[in-house]
Amino acid sequence: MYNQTEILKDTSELGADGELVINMGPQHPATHGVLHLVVTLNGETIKKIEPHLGYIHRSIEKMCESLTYRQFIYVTSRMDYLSSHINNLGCALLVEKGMAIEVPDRAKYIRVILSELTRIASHELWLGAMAMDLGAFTPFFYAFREREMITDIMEDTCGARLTMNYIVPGGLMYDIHPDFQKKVKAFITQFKSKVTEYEDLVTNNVIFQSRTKGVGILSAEDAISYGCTGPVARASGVSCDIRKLYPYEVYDKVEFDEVLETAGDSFARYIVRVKEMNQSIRIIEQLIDNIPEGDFVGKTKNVLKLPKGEFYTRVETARGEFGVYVVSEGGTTPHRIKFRSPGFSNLSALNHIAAGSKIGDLMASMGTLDLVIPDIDR
Amino acid sequence: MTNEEIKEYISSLAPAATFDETGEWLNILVEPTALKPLMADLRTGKMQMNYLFCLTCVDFKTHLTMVYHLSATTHRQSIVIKANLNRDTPVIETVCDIWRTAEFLEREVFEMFGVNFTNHPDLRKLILEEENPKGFDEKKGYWPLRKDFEDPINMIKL
Amino acid sequence: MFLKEYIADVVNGVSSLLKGMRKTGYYFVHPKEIITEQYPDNRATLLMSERFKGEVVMPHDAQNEHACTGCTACELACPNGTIKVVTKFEVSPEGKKKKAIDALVYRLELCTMCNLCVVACPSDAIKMAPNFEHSVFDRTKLTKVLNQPGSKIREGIE
Amino acid sequence: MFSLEGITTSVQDWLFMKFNPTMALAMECVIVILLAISLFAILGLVLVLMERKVAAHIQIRLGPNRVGPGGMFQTVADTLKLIMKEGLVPDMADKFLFNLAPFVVMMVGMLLLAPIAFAKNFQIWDINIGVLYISSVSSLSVIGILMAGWASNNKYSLLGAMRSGAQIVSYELSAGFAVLTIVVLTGSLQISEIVKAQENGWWIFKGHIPAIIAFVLYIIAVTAETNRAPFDLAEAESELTAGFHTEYSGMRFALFFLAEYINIFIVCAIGATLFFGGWMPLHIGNWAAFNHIMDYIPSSVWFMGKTFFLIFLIMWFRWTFPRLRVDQLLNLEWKYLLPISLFNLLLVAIIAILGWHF
Repeated sequence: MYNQTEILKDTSELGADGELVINMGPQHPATHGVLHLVVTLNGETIKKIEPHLGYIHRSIEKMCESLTYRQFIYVTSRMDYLSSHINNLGCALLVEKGMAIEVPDRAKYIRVILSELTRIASHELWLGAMAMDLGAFTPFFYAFREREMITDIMEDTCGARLTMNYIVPGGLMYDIHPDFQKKVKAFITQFKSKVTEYEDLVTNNVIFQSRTKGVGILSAEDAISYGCTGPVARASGVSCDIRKLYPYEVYDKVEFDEVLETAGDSFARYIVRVKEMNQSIRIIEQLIDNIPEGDFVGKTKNVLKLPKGEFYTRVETARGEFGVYVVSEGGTTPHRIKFRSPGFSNLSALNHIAAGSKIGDLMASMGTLDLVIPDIDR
Repeated sequence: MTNEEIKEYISSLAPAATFDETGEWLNILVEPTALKPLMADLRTGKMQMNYLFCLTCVDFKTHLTMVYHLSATTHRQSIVIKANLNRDTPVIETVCDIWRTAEFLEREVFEMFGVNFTNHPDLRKLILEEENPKGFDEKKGYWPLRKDFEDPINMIKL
Repeated sequence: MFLKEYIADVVNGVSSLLKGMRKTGYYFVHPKEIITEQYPDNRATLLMSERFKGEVVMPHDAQNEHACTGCTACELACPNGTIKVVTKFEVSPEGKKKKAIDALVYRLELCTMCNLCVVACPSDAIKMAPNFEHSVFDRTKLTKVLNQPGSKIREGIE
Repeated sequence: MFSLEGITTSVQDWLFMKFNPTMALAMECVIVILLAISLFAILGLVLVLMERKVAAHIQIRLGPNRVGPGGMFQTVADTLKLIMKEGLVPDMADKFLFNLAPFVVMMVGMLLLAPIAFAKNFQIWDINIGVLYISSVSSLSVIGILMAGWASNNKYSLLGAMRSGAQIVSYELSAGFAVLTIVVLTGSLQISEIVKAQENGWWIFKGHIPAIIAFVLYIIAVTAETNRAPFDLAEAESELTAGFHTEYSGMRFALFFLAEYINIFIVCAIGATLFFGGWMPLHIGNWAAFNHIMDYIPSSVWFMGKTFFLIFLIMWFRWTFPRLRVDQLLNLEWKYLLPISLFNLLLVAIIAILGWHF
């Protein structure tokens, strides 16, 4: 028969006060990837969360040190794969800034439209996955239906659905697909007619609201101190939209609102993202009919050499502020490159916002932080 | 605040600081020992630099340089603080009690560059395995992002 | 007062749930909205975008001629070492020596479909093909020679 | 007219003619057991397929469509796979309890089958305390779940089992009260009596608003009791991976899976019996012609139709709503369902005493 004490010893490999230590991940349905959280529980209540990273660490920063300024852009698609286009844009902007490359207006417009489409696609996926974390499976499929239209547009124009690599320093790799405008407009109509579905199924649902309201509260001071950016910080009332603060490309020419909420809980983060999708639609609507004619790529030298010095650019990805810091020694490859990924900083706030709540709340908090693991590990 | 005013203000706090205005932002190079008090004052004093948006380290082969990008959500001015460290025994005081985000970023720098942060509450490896790979030269240290790092198995030279 | 709030709570909660059920119920009784793609069955009608980056190919014309001069621009542009250009010297009937490719080795298993080689190519000799069914049982089959056997460079391309 | 009653009567007559009474009774038992097991197997296959199809159509998908016409044999293929799979037992698990748990859960389902009236005069055991029997036996399933959670020696399983314990014990109450409203209206605990009382109209129509409230409460409570979404906290795959059956694989997992669907069937069958008149056809007042046509539909079809309608309702819930949190789950029971059901019971008692129902 069995040995009673042996069983007891094993299920209680824990500290004082009957704490239970469980390993959430690296294979866990709610961590969306290979995030490993060591969660210390007291009954159902979380006492401490300790993230263990690195399961998908590819040392992209080291890799980039041996790639030229044309080549390193494609690697950044593999970090935050949901906003890969915006990552690419950040890197291209850095090279353009460092070498003072003139980018044609047409390329700028298209870059912004694609960035906003990427943002919507990312938020759509997040919405579905977040609802699934909370136990509602169906919104996932509805969200993916709309996302599919965006990935189709991306496929037509960029040639890939996720890791587009459509941007080169100085502009775009090739011109947009002839059907681009038509398809984007079709998407906008479809999106606008389906947005009410998310409201019925998710936003107004009493169970969803009770699961997210007042859960995982992050105050504005803490959000700044933890370096949170993007929807996470904006839900706490911190104005941090790079598109507004430090406009790049044509963001200074378009009208849109920075969505700010003050509650700082999971529901506020949810609302910020949903409203941001509408703002993105607004930006696209303003630009889609006004893409100027002209070149899609500016004149660049064949071999790009960044002057000696340090360069930093930031762009607003779907998750927040993505910064690229390059130390150049004047050669064709960067001496040191550092990616300030939004997910990394957002993750560091997880212990703060989820400690003291229930396991179910951890899913809501983690879901609304919108963690993309390759972005965190890099 | 103009750059001149910032320079003046920082010079009053850290007299040994040198300035560099060639880049986008004002770069301030300070002694590692003078870093912590300066940072504390930048956060709480007149500058109110409450947002540390990038913390990293650069290996210049002769020395390591800690780079802190600071900004403020009130007046949106960014400055860069740097501190040169000895490559053999890099030690600097932590800033994670000033900005909470520094805790993870410093852990990352610790495992990638081997910089020791004194007074850090939990200085462990964050991304890599706890144990260094077998057969690795322990004397040189296992700091992957340093320039002289060699990994015969996983690094492919093209 | 409390009772009123209590009842309002219950009524609002139930009505929000019913709204959601109406939406899912709508889709349940409208099979036309189904978006499933039955992949292996719809292969004949499946339309891939002509720009889809599936693999690198080298188009040959009817005379079995390609446009590759063997300049190795693609090899230099590739970030992963996917392409290897093996060149040879062809002697033309007039006795002039001319550089030409012996083999353009393309390793699909290393390729990230970044399109940089296609952009770099000065004579448009390679392009991306919208083929995505790459699975094979043997990894060596993923290493391909792109120029067809016996092919030669098209006249007039330098 | 097709009737199951005729078949059972003739089989019984034949048995008693051929054998002595004890032998005949034993053989009847064997037949009933075989029928029950085969019913379980068929129900499992049908309900799993139904769940997948309902989910797929709600989620604008096609669902299983490869094995057999329209994917009809998908569950058969799945079952074959599960049978052939190795049933792993975790190293430090309590092997005896670990193996016992799925059978305990299954057994509860089998016991609950006894008093259900599948058709007119087609009932295994018309016990005179039928409803009481059902409410007492159905709470036993928590033992199997706790057993599984504890014996797995897995923290996720343990958490899931503990949640399930708290959940089933509390929702038992409002389910009981919802059932009691019908008992008050009927004045009997016997299932056949309850069905007979609905000859001239189902309780959900006859019992005014209190009966409708009781029905809603019943559906919510049994959804929780069978650990179905939005109350599937015991499994909660995004939180506890798979809850109490995290460590189960192969046939033991299949038994848990089957038990879940059997339990749904049974609670829906009871719901159909109590609120929708069981096998009683739809009769409307004095529309004699209409009632006569309705009588032509076999009673078993009526029963199954109603049951499957309720099953569909529960599946519809699952694929629409997010999951509740564990404290909200208990709040819902103790702050909303229980007070409402107590008040409702009072209302029904008044109605029954004053004879206001039809």
